[in-house]
Amino acid sequence: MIEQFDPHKGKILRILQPDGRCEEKLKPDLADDTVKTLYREMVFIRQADQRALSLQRQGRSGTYAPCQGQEAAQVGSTYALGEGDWIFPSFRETGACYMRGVPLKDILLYWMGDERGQKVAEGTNVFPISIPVGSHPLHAVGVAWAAQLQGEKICTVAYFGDGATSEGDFHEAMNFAGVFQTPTIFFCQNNQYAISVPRKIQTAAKTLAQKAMAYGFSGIQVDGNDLFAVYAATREAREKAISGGGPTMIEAVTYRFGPHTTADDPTKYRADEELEEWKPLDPLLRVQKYLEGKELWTKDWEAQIKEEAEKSISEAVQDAEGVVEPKPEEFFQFAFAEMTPNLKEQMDDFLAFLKEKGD
Amino acid sequence: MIEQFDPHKGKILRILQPDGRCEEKLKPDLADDTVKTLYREMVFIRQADQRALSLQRQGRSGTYAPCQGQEAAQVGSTYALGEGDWIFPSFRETGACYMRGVPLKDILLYWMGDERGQKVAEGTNVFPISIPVGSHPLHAVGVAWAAQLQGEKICTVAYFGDGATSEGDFHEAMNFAGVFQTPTIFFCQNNQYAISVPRKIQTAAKTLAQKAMAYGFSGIQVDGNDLFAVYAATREAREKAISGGGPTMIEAVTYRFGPHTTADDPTKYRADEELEEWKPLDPLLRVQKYLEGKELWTKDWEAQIKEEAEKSISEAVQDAEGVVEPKPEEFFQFAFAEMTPNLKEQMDDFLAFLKEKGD
Amino acid sequence: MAKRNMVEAINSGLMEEMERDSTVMVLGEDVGREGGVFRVTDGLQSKFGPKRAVDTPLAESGIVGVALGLAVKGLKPVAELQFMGFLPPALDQIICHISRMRNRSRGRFTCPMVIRMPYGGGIHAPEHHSESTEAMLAHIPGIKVVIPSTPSDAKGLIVSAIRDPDPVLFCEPKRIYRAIKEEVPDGEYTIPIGEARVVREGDDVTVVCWGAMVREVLNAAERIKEEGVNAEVIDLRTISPLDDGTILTSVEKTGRAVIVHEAARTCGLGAEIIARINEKALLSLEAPVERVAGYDTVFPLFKLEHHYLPGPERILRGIRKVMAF
Amino acid sequence: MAKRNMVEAINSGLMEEMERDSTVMVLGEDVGREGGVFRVTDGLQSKFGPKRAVDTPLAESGIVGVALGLAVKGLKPVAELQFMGFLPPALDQIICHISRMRNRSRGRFTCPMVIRMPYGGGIHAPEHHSESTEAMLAHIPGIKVVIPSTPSDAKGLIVSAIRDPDPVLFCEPKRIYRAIKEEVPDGEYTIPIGEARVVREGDDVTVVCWGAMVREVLNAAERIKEEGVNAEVIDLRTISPLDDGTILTSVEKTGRAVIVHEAARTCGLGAEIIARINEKALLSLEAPVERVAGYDTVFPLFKLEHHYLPGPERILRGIRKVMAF
Ligand SMILES: Cc1ncc(C[n+]2csc(CCOP(=O)(O)OP(=O)(O)O)c2C)c(N)n1
Ligand SMILES: Cc1ncc(C[n+]2csc(CCOP(=O)(O)OP(=O)(O)O)c2C)c(N)n1
Ligand SMILES: [Mg+2]
Ligand SMILES: [Mg+2]
Repeated sequence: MIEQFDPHKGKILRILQPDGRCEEKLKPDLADDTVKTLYREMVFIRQADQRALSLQRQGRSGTYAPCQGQEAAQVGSTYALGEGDWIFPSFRETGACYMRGVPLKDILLYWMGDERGQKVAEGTNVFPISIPVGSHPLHAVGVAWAAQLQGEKICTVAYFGDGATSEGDFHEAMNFAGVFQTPTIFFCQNNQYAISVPRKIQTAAKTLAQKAMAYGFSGIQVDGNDLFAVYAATREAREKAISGGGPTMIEAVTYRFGPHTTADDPTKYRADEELEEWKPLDPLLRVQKYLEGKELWTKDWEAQIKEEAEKSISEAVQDAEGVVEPKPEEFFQFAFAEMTPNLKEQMDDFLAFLKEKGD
Repeated sequence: MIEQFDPHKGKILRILQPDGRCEEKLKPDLADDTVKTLYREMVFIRQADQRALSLQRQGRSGTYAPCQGQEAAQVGSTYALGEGDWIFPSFRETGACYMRGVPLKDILLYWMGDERGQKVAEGTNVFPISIPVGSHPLHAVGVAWAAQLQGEKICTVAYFGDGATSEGDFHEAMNFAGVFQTPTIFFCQNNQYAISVPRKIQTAAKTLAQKAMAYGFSGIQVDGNDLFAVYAATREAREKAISGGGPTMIEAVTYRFGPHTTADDPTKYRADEELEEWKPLDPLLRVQKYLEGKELWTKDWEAQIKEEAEKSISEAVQDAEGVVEPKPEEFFQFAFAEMTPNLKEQMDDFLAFLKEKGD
Repeated sequence: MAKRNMVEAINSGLMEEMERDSTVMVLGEDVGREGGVFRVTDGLQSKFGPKRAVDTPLAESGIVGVALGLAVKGLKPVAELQFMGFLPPALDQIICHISRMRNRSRGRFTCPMVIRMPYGGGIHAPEHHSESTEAMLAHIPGIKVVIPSTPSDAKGLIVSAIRDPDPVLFCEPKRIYRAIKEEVPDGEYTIPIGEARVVREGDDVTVVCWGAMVREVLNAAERIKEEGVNAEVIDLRTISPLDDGTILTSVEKTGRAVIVHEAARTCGLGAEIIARINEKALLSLEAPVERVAGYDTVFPLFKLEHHYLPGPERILRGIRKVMAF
Repeated sequence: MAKRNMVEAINSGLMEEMERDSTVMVLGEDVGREGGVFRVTDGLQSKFGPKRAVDTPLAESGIVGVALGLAVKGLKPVAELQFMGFLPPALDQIICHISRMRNRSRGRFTCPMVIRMPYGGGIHAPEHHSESTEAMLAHIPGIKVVIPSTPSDAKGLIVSAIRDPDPVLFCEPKRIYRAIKEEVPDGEYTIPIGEARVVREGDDVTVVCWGAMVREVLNAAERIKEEGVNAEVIDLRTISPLDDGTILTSVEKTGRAVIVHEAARTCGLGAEIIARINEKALLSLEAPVERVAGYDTVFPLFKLEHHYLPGPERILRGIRKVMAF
């Protein structure tokens, strides 16, 4: 399929239409129950995302980068992965991290300015959030390369945005992946903006997916608001990766419904009309219509899952806010396996200072 | 023509065959005398290159990076340029720099460990040699962009190798050029090796030229040992550039006949057979046969131009070695337009030290 | 004269220089349409158009690398890096090229340009948004490094930086971007690069600082007065070249010194200042010079950042320590 | 025991660690087939195959960035940067990620890895092949920085670096790669990271140095003896974390100190050493600590490099100066 949809020929993979109709011959085999579950996850993620925003507005959390509008891209891609696979999130991957087993509580804790939110559980193969744009795909390539050398049949997925493709490190990561044929999926969420900078200023290439050709492997452009298309493409890329077929780049064409972060005012750089044009393409709406068409969706069920979501989100918020304050000296403790004498000296002086102050 | 030779379709531009025969319909209009002059320049450059090597062997110069085998690429591309165009050489561009007006004496002076060799004359638009691989195409894009803003109809040419295409800065330069449609030619001499690392380890892409597609502009692969092909492609890329058509990437497929530098031993990483295969493709041989076919070449003439070359090369060597030693404090004098007090203090102490030593 | 905060002051400096000199242009991520994430370049694109206030692709090395070319060809680029935490990708172009063009070409090619970046902690930001790595920059030959601490200085220094014949890195203490409002001269106004300023006179102890720390130090200086200690406060304003003359004159008078910086302690600029004092005023010292600085750790997320950043309490402690010695 | 130069010593350390631990691998430009442009990785590919001695694309950021991933996943990458002059493109990954994984994940993910690079001047090389920017590295929290000055130390330290649980930057003074041959222990041999070595005992003046400067200093120390000055010479071996204990003990004994380094003077490591002496041994000082260092200029091409590099003459002058104070 990936080969059929050559971005150079202007092809883009779309399976689920905005009106809920579905290209049956392309439809991945997802049981109705699975689709319902995934819809439920998307609903949960959207509400969690909303809550994170309001926590910041209430001064209960710091800057937050919302993922509203990108739920299908994040849920569809992560659901296609296997147990041992790794993901490498940037700062807008609340949905992907949650899907891969990071408790919402930890995600919130991190944005509350607490590094402990990034200490994922053993066995949870989610890299800590990487803030420097475009820099972490290299890590995904390194882990994939190691897995390959260790004979593990797993793949790694780097999540990044349209803006990230302009960074030199993106280029080096793609190139290393091609040369060493690492089982890596470069999952680009092209949400049309890098803060205020529109996609067309980011590069003169018609698509981002076609950049893969520069590295000798294939890229595909998918409708990023189409749960089925994202799932299907990622699934195939993963199979290719774990069977020694090397890397793939997936450009999920989507749209950021919210601000870049809580510090951003999108009205400064994009017209409301544009937002209105995208609203009908809402990734949730589409799945809802699909389910409705199959009489698998009812208002009551929607209300019920939303209520359940609210409940567990509230618990997560409580838990995150309930975490005991970090010890002041905590930031000294993870510089090295064993604290250096110089650092120990600084920490002791710091603690002495706190004592004097009477903290 | 550039559009017709799509590297993606495995096309490569070759006009002058190894046996001297010529694709008449593709042949650029170069008067016989011009071809003779260019041949003469190539002969000169090869001999100058040889001399630079032996100067190093005799301990009269430092490390040197020879360009033997790449004469057609450097002569053909520079001859296609106009008066006001700029070139941005890396360390292997003796031929290109010489063609653009840098006296051989200065080139030799530089490799003798003297920065003054890089102080080109006013009006000579040749950037100083850039040693960090892949880093200078950005400068070519910047100068081209400025020229565009200043309304000058000129182009800039960045010279770099196959290895350079792996660096992040190459990517950023190509991308900026595409976005701002700068009149820039990315001239890649793919000489098959980055020191010991063969082209195929550098990237999984079939060609380097196809990398241009990732940035929304075209690239073309040309036989880099074919003076006519290199000239024709560069000429067209230049016309496109100065008429607002934006950047082009040219991959000149060639071969480094000599060592990477005087510090390198190629037998460690490449087989003699390989070198033997390339010898018949020698860029000089080809033009010689072409001229011979037109009865424009004779043994006597060859002997004569070689002798004349030797003569002026010897003069250049004499001049370079005759340059007065730099003043010891010279390296303090070009840090800033006006020396900072701190630096002045350091220089005075340095001079006092020399005095004490009795220098 | 109008009351302006630092953001407005730098903005007016850019505005006036772009009016005065048509070769001046700004480029960077979000500096055009958006006017910069901190609004420092606000209004420049609408006034001078998208060719002189340019939104670029997201690539720091690319931004400063093309700026070098723009400068060599005769334009005056003022490049913005969105945060000093994202300076590292641009370091290669700065270290290997921008700082060296003049020397490499023996004066034939120069690249007068400005690279602006907000820096420092205290704004409750995510990782990489609180760094202070100015000491690394001060170790690079061939560039100048400027750090204003007031709106007026910010305007006077950005204008001087734009007019300087050599590359200037201009670090903006974002924590006080909007904290201080003061009269900022309109029109022609410059502050010479390379000159520190005695912000507060005193004869008991010299406190050297820059950027957002100046305000913290002045606060501490007022409080230590109650203990009968009269502190002289020096705002470096330019950290490279370092105006050690002003520091030494003060230390020779006071005999005691404290250096305050946000950056990690080891190999921070404080070390160089101590080295200069040691070399040129050792005999005037009545106590070891004290460093009140960031720790040798990653800058913590904001639940703990107040512990990392030197504040009045720690500065007071430092002053008391040198006084008690 | 066999007589080895530094290249052979590091090579044997790599060889033995790769034999001992199958997770150890080397990667970089020309490190495989070619065995490194200085032959430090010679023979590794033929012995361990192209999967453990890997030629990579020409991209420094890529090399150390993928190495981070390799390390987190359980391999022990030893990455080579061909020259310290080409470290800058890799600084972003080092500063923003490699030094921070442990802290960022609160210990969940770590990246024990080694980044090797030849550094320093004196080999008549082109631009960017003579740099010494170790002080920048010493300013980065979360990494260790090691610099051997003898073949034996080189072997003992590379082995310790490979076994260290945290990232280690390993700077090799290429000027003396082949200058010194000495008995280097075969088999298991380690030198602890973080411990300086007193190379020569003396009680008149302490001279602190590292890398290729150690040889120059020892030369000067012998010559100054004729003037009745007995110099104690300290080879730091590790510059981060800095073993100030050894320095202070010596300075408390001698009361005088000279620091010698190739790097540019301003904000070089010498400044930090002076700061530590000032903070902890000021009262023992009988003279200002002297810095004999590179100048704040671009490292000159080789017609002038001998003027830039500190040699015995300048070191003698520095020692005489502190003795005469
Ligand atoms: C190297 C680097 N430069 C600048 C920034 C500041 N910044 C944060 S997000 C962002 C835009 C990213 O755009 P994109 O890659 O499209 O991801 P999106 O935010 O749209 O998800 C910028 C410039 C950064 N975090 N890292
Ligand atoms: C950034 C950087 N890394 C490493 C080097 C060391 N080095 C010098 S030339 C070279 C190979 C360059 O290969 P290529 O780009 O193909 O150019 P060629 O030498 O073949 O002309 C390397 C690795 C360098 N000069 N710059
Ligand atoms: Mg985006
Ligand atoms: Mg090559």
